[in-house]
Amino acid sequence: MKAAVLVFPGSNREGDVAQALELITGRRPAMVWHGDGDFEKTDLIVVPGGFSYGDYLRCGAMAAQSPVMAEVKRRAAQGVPVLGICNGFQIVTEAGLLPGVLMRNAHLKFVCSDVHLKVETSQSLFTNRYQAGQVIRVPVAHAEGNYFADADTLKALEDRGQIAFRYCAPDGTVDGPLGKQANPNGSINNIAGIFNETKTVLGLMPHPENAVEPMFGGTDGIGLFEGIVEALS
Amino acid sequence: MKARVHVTLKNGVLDPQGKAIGHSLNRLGFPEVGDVRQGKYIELEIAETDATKAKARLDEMCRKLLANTVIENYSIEIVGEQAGQ
Amino acid sequence: MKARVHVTLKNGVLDPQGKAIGHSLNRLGFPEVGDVRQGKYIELEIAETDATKAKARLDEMCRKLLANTVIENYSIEIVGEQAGQ
Amino acid sequence: MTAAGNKSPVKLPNEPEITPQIVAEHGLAPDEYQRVLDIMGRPPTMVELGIFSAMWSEHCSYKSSKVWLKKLPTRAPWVIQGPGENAGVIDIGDGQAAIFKMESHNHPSYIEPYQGAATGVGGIMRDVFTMGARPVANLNALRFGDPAHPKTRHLVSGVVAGIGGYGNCMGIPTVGGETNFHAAYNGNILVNAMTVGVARTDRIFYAAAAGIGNPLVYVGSKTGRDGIHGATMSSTEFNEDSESKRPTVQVGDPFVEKLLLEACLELMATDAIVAIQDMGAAGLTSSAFEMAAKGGLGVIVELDKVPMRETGMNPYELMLSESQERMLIVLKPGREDLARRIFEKWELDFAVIGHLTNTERMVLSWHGDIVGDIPIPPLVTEAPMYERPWTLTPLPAEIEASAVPAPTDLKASLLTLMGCPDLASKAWIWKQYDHLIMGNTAIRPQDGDAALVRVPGGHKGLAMTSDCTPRYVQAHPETGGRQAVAEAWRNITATGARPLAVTDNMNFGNPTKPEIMGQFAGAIMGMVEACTALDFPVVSGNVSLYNETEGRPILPTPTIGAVGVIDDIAKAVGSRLTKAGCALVLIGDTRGWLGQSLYLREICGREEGAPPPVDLAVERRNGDFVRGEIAGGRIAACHDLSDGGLLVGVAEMCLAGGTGALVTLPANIGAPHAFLYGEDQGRYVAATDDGQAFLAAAAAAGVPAILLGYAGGQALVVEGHLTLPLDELRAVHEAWLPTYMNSAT
Ligand SMILES: Nc1ncnc2c1ncn2[C@@H]1O[C@H](COP(=O)(O)OP(=O)(O)O)[C@@H](O)[C@H]1O
Ligand SMILES: [Mg+2]
Repeated sequence: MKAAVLVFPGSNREGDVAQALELITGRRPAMVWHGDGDFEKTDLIVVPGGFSYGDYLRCGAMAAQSPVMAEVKRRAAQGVPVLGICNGFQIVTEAGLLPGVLMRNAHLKFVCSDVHLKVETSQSLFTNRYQAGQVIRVPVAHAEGNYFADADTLKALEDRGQIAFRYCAPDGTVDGPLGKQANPNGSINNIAGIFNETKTVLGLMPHPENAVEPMFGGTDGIGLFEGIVEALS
Repeated sequence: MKARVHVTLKNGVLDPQGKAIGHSLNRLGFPEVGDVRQGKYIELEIAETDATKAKARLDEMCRKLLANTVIENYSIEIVGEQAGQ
Repeated sequence: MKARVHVTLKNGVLDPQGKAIGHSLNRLGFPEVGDVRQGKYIELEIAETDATKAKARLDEMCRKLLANTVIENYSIEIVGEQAGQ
Repeated sequence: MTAAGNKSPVKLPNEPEITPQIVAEHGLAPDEYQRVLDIMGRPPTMVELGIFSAMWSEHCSYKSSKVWLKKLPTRAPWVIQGPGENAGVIDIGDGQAAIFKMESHNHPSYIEPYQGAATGVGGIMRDVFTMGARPVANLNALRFGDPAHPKTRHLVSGVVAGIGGYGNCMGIPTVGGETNFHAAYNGNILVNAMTVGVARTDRIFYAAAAGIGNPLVYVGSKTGRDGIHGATMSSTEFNEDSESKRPTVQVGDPFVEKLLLEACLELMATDAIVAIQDMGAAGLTSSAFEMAAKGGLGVIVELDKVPMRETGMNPYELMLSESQERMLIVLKPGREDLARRIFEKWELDFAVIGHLTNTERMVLSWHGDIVGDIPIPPLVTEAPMYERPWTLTPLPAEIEASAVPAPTDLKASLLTLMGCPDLASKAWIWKQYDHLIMGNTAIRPQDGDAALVRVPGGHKGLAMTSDCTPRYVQAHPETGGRQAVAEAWRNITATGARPLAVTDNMNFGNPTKPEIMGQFAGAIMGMVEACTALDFPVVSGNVSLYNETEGRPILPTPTIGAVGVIDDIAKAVGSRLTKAGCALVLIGDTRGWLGQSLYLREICGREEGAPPPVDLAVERRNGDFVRGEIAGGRIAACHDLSDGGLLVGVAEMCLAGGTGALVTLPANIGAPHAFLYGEDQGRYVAATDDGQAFLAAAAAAGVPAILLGYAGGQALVVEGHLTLPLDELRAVHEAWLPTYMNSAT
């Protein structure tokens, strides 16, 4: 599988995801500079975490307007899978590849810690290695991960099964006070990650790329990358 | 000329920052404060002398970058010829 | 009543956000954009009917919380009786 | 262009005559100003005066501290670069070096906590990457005032947000630090930031300029009127006024610094650089000066070519501005275009602003006129240096355990301690720091005595910590200095790593007071002993004096930052107790030293007595033993004992790993509360699979060790004294800081 990782001024987790991809696929992804409107054909496009353009104005807003994102939109329309992680989720959302918006965390602080996620479906190229309902542990690190969508959009997302991951208690509880406590940013319906309608675009706030080695954050993120490899080869 | 842009959250969109500010003010001894909403205020210098043209361009800037029209409204004000200090 | 507060950076204080927005607009095909400064815009509902009193209270709020007077200026505007929409 | 020699520079329009008042405002004493006149042979211009003032400020010249700093040991076979450069450099094997330093931003953080702390972090990262290292971790040592003081909450919130805001955006994990509260810091908080970077030993960059005619290049952000005279400000005492006459505060732009980091590393991968120096305190002045002075050369700076953010800036402002995110580089001839392309790709300013000369003078030109002309060597050699009078703090009387009441309720006392501001969990702080980015963090905050970060591209790990116990230093500076170094060494040892070297941040009050200077002297004496005995050289550091408000000094705080290495990171251990059934062994002697203990302060309300003595030979023997056992795979978890003593240490291990412990008090320990809460030094608790074998190994090594009990269950139990469910303990430990931060002012 050939992957491309986009690099914007201010991206800073591009190395982390490149390292994870290399570890799991055995192949170093191509690093694509934001100014490159045209880049080599790849099987997967990763929009990594960071503070593109300092996260000034709105997270992801400036990066979403870059030449490379115009190309990403074209390819996404042709079905090339796109994975947006953290700032990447914000960017693909600002670019209109996913609905809704990521707002300031409800407590207004940056939060870095391990969270538990409930995998909502295994029916996607990103989640096929997980079971629906499975609980995984991966870290988050963001100040603006508070997912919001208006009622109609939200209903459509839920009805069409476009929710990929939800924050949950270690035992999988999403609802009630336990679920609320498990939600690190106040996102609506405890949403941590969503798909587009065709499930070829995934945006998520947590960092599976920082959970691929036992000594360095655990291994629960491996499934995501292995799943992609399997689906795309 | 100089322009001012206000970007505010649409009605019905949750505003965590505004809410937190309201809470803090209540706690700090300002119980009279009710709803608080926080928006952005942007001042721009524009090399353009025709106000109508400037306004059209600013509208484009807002739609392209300054506001996220999914959740935000914007308003544009042209201030005049004076150079910003 | 409703009040509006603008909080802006003092002259001479670096505004990284404004700078980045300006760059970005230039790149996006708005070469006419010069200096950009970003500030905050806050709308508050206040349970107070006397505008003078409200203004004094708002001044206190600004100094205590809303503005960082080391680097920011603020201005207060009372909008009137109408309930915020 | 030749140097102007004795010819007076051109005066600028509206340039004032230098009056005694202007001299005083520049922080120069009358005899110091006389020295300026002697060096110059004429009255200086304003910009020249500004340069003398900045260069001879306490912050840049170390005039009060230099005679003492010289006593610190700075050499070891693994030291590549000791103090004197932007940061210290040590060899960590495999052709790699660790580059690190700590620096204070105390005064700016008090005035504007967010920006003050943020720019402190930005500054220390520049010090490290200017030497060619990619930063791999940040730490921060924070001291705030009494939590009940009206300003404290605001300061904590701003400082923490600022540190996070900058480090998170840069993408460098902030992996550790320390946070204390004490009324002595009410009007003068301490914000000490440390950065550790990694470079190849054959790709290290220095500040010494070379090559007459070589271009002097300015890169990064434009220069504005930020923090003009910040260096002078941080060298004078605070008073009520200083809040009103706030100078322009520097605002940090971490996004630009991230670009600067990438651009500098990209340029460093070429062969274009002769010398490079970040613009820190006293901006262009100190960077240009240091580069020229270190190279024994002169420099011409064409100030009108400096990229400016504002209109109407003058030479004085340009030389003294402390705008952030800027670097000065001497390039090899003909490499300007290559360098320009790199910086322009990263959308940064780039300007050739002068060149090197053989004159040993700094000449400043402004639109063709010479506006300043200063001989460089005398500014360095004639810089004021003071042997300030000092009186040592006498050693307070020892407090016998029998003179300290036992707690009426052991459980309540433990909960009080675990929930007190100094011991309560600092998760509220470090969760606001991205401590995981880069994917190399093996020991996270609260999971070990030192943070442990994998060296990119291999199996080595760097252990790092910051330590100081100011109340010990206050009570007896020599003991306190010794203890700070010993605790740092011990914290690194407890992970299994080899402690290699130290950076320090000496935070003290007004050095013109003999008792303050005595604190400084005493702390240095203690550090010298400890660093020598533990083979733990000081490779970089920073001094912050005049930390006083209205004549009230802070607690003397010589913060010790330290770095160690472990060759196989898989062999490292943290302090998390995870394995039920493990034996818990106490290593080191316990006398039950309660003088200056947290028990005495928090439970008895007394800050008294002599601090625990540090026997450096014992420290080393115990530590070497522990490190050996970890290397041999015989230790599953390890924690050093410091603040709060044994019971607190065991409680922390239980909480970190989510496993309880059953402790049985040995016979003949004297008063249980002294045994459990005494802060005797040189001790560790280790969890091991085979307790008896471990005790035998300890006995063979001549190391005192006793079996304390076993790991297991979901409660901390001290047989016959205490049963405390972990949930209850955790709730108290974790509640204090968030509750405090969320409560009303
Ligand atoms: N300001 C801070 N920034 C980051 N981590 C911190 C900070 N303050 C405390 N910590 C972390 O909290 C934990 C407990 O701190 P401390 O009690 O000083 O540890 P120790 O006594 O083991 O040296 C450590 O892991 C430390 O790194
Ligand atoms: Mg400590």
